[in-house]
Amino acid sequence: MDKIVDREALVGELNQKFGNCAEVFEDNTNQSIKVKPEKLVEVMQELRDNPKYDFKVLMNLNSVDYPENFTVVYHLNSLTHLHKLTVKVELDKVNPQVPSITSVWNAANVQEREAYDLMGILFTGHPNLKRILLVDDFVGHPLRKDWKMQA
Amino acid sequence: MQISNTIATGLKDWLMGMGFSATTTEMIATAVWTLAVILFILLNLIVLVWLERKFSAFFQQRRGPNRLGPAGFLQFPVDIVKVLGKEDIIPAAADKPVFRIASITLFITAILAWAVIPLGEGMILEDLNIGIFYFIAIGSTATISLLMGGFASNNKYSLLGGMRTVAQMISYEIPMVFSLLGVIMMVGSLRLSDIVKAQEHMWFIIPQGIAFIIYFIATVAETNRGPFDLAEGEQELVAGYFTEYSGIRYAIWMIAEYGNLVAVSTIASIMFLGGWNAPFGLTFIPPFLWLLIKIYFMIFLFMWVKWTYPRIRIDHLMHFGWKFLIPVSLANILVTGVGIYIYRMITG
Amino acid sequence: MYGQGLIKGLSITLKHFFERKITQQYPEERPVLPDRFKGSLTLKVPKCIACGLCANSCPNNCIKIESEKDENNKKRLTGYKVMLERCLFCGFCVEACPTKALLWTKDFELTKYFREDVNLDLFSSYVPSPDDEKPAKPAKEDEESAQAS
Amino acid sequence: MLKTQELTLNLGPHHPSTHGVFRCVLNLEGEYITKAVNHLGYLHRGIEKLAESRTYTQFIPYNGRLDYVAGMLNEWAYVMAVEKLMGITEEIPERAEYIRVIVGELQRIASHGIYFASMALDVAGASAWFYGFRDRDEVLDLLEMVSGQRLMHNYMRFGGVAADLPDGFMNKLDKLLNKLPAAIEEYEGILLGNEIFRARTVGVAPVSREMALDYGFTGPNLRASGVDTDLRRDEPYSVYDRFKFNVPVRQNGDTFDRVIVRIEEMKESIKIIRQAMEGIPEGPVMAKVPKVIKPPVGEVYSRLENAKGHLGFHIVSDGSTKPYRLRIYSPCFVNIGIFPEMAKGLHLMDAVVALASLDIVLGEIDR
Repeated sequence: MDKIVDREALVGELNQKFGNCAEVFEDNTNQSIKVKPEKLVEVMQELRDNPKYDFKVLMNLNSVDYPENFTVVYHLNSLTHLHKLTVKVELDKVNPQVPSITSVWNAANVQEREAYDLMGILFTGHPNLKRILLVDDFVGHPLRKDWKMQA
Repeated sequence: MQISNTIATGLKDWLMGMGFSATTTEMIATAVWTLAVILFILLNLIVLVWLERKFSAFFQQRRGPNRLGPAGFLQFPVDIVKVLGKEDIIPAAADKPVFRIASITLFITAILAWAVIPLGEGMILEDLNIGIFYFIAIGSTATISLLMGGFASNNKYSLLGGMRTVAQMISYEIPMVFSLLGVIMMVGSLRLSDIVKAQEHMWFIIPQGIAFIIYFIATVAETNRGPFDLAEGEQELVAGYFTEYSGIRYAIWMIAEYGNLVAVSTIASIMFLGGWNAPFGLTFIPPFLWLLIKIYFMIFLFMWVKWTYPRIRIDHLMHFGWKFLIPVSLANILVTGVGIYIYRMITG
Repeated sequence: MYGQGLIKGLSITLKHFFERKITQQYPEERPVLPDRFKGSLTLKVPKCIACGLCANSCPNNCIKIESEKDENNKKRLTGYKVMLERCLFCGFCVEACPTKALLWTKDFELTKYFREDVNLDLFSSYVPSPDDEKPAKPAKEDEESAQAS
Repeated sequence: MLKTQELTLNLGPHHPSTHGVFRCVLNLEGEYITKAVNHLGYLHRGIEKLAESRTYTQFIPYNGRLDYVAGMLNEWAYVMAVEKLMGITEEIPERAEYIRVIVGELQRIASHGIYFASMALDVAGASAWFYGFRDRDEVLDLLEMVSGQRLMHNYMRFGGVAADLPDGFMNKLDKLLNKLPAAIEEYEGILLGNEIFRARTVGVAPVSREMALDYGFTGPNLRASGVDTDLRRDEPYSVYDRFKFNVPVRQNGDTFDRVIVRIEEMKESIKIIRQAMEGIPEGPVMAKVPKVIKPPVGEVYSRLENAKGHLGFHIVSDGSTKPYRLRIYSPCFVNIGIFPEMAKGLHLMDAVVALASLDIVLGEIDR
């Protein structure tokens, strides 16, 4: 079973350092925290560089179209402590914008482009935010729930 | 030798008897010889295309073509029909005249080289006293054909392939010539029939073994065969200088390449493997066949190396050519010269 | 020593040069297929109870079943079409079949000249064979009504 | 006036050595690359969107279409994710787990075999290419015996596998395992020990440890860069904690190391299969799972050590029979993100080999 980080302590430290920015997010995995989009880059930088957490690996970057909001999900992994953390950022349904974390992990570059392409989430500060899988003049973002499939 | 000479003299006598003048007779005889040589090259090609497929298949545990004719030998005429039936596409932006003649010029050089190559005693179109020199001179003009093909296609891959060819062929020309120089020094003649005569008792591969290896490596590069097939470089350059060629023009490239392969194999057999001299007194096999066996042994070596090794990188190729092969071939010339000097001192 | 690897490579290729070749001469030599091979599909029509589980299990909806109720209020098959051009060959339909009526065949040469020919009509192409349990011939009026619909 | 000009070269989408439909726009200075830009998506089929309109079971065959040279491992990764979501990981019969390990490691050997073969082809070693495919085909024969197909197996099921191993499988497997070490030795003889190949690969396109982690490398590529990590050992899933095997790690992270790590992994896979053959118990191969798969509301992120890296599935369930959102973290897609950085300053010939050494499969990149 996955090693769990002490989320309460983690959130406490993050809030102390960056001002009220994170909270524990309750779901079935028991390893999620929620971070405000404004502070995301600082939090990620801290999670990566602080040897206490040492999340050197960005495992996965996902975006989900929930009925009430868009959620960008970051799965982090530590090679030394072998623990995992899920960072979630909830975004506005109308104008989903989140700061890019390409400066923290270069691995986020292609995954953010994919999330922009298929889900239509704008990653501000991304060096090259263009469509990656679909053609450049494609209209719409297919993974959104309101996008209708055409056979 | 005797047979061919008999045929040649017989033909001349017959023509004289018909009442032609001496000049006309000579001209007709030459034309017949030229045709015979071209026929010989084309026959070789048929075998070579088949052999390359068969050998590459055997090296890879496959069977190769085996559907048409005995062991798939009739695959070749079918391929010719296919190639002739293909559309001849010339890219719109290509330099059309150059594009058209590029493959033909290579073919012509491949044929011209055969003027001085003997296929047996007296079986030669023109026994020039500078035979080997002529062969090298003609062979080095192949470079320009490949560059023409690469440049005229107006394709980036072709251009890169053409430029690689020039660098490679000019670099490897030098060790090739130097490696032949050792043999020439020992014989003291550039005439190919003299060189063969000098090998009646000992093949030059024994005193000139290093030269043979250098010649082999350099000619692999000269004929653009693996592992030195950078000009084609199908993994990065698609097909190099003939990427844009199709149909019969493509076939001419291939024919010319195989023609060159046969030519350099023949030269190797003549210079190092004793030409048409039979080894171990096995004279019941006619000399012409002996030469053919040696040529095909060389071709087997070429194919064996091609289907075993990965391709070398261009900078390594240049380093190898300039920093290794040329010094070694120069040293070989030095050693040969000293050896000849000492030999003469002993024998007086 | 430099050059050892080069000689080793040459010896390996030379060894294979004289070895027995491994290519299978396909049209003459038929491949030996395992029992589970997924080739084409076949339907034992008398066994089929037209339950529709195969059609439901198909990820790509490529099975079309037509059925009707007979006098005993039992379902009877009147048409079975597989759009093989869409088929994933996943085998869920064969697994789902409760009566083992739908089966894989070892026929893998599915190339056809025309696109329409790719699709299978398993109902009308059914040939009764002696090892089937007594084939119940569909009544005449059934066929007519099927054609009408 | 002479002036030099950079050449823009379109490598792909149909190019012999892009391993599929992948386009890379290169700026060339002579034959040295100054800039490279990836263009993906020529094989995009929208599999993530398709998943939302298929039931959980119906989506299994689509996984074979992702990384089509390692279909069994893809299916396993997906099935494992859903099992975790449903909470039935503990109920899977042991025999099923052992079978999964056997076919999964066989698939890994096949995938690395094709990697060696395509690598050989990209340095123009045509014979080595055929030897690689020869042995891969024999592995596929076994997988065909098990699942009925050579590439798109559809063999894994939630709670087990579709069917037990067929009769005679173990004999054939034993024969193959006896043959494989000699085959791997042959690979080393014809290509890996070859001086030309070493000159082409040693020190070419090195990826440092930091760079590899930054760009999200996983699997063999990461291990070639000196990071000692393997999910099978560090976070053992299935029954991997019962097997003894080494994790090959190389330090330089160059093209040669990326090849060697995979060749070593093939040897380790043979070891694992041997141990699994000895330890496989008798018993059922399917757990009792409901006919209609309805995982509870929630989400799961599960990873599996695929032949190319960590294959992750992030599945969000809303309690219905279809996934609400299914995200495939594909290792190739992330690995190829480093290529523009890697290709800078490389010779065109080396760039082709470096691209092959990343082990990309376009089916998984474009999904």
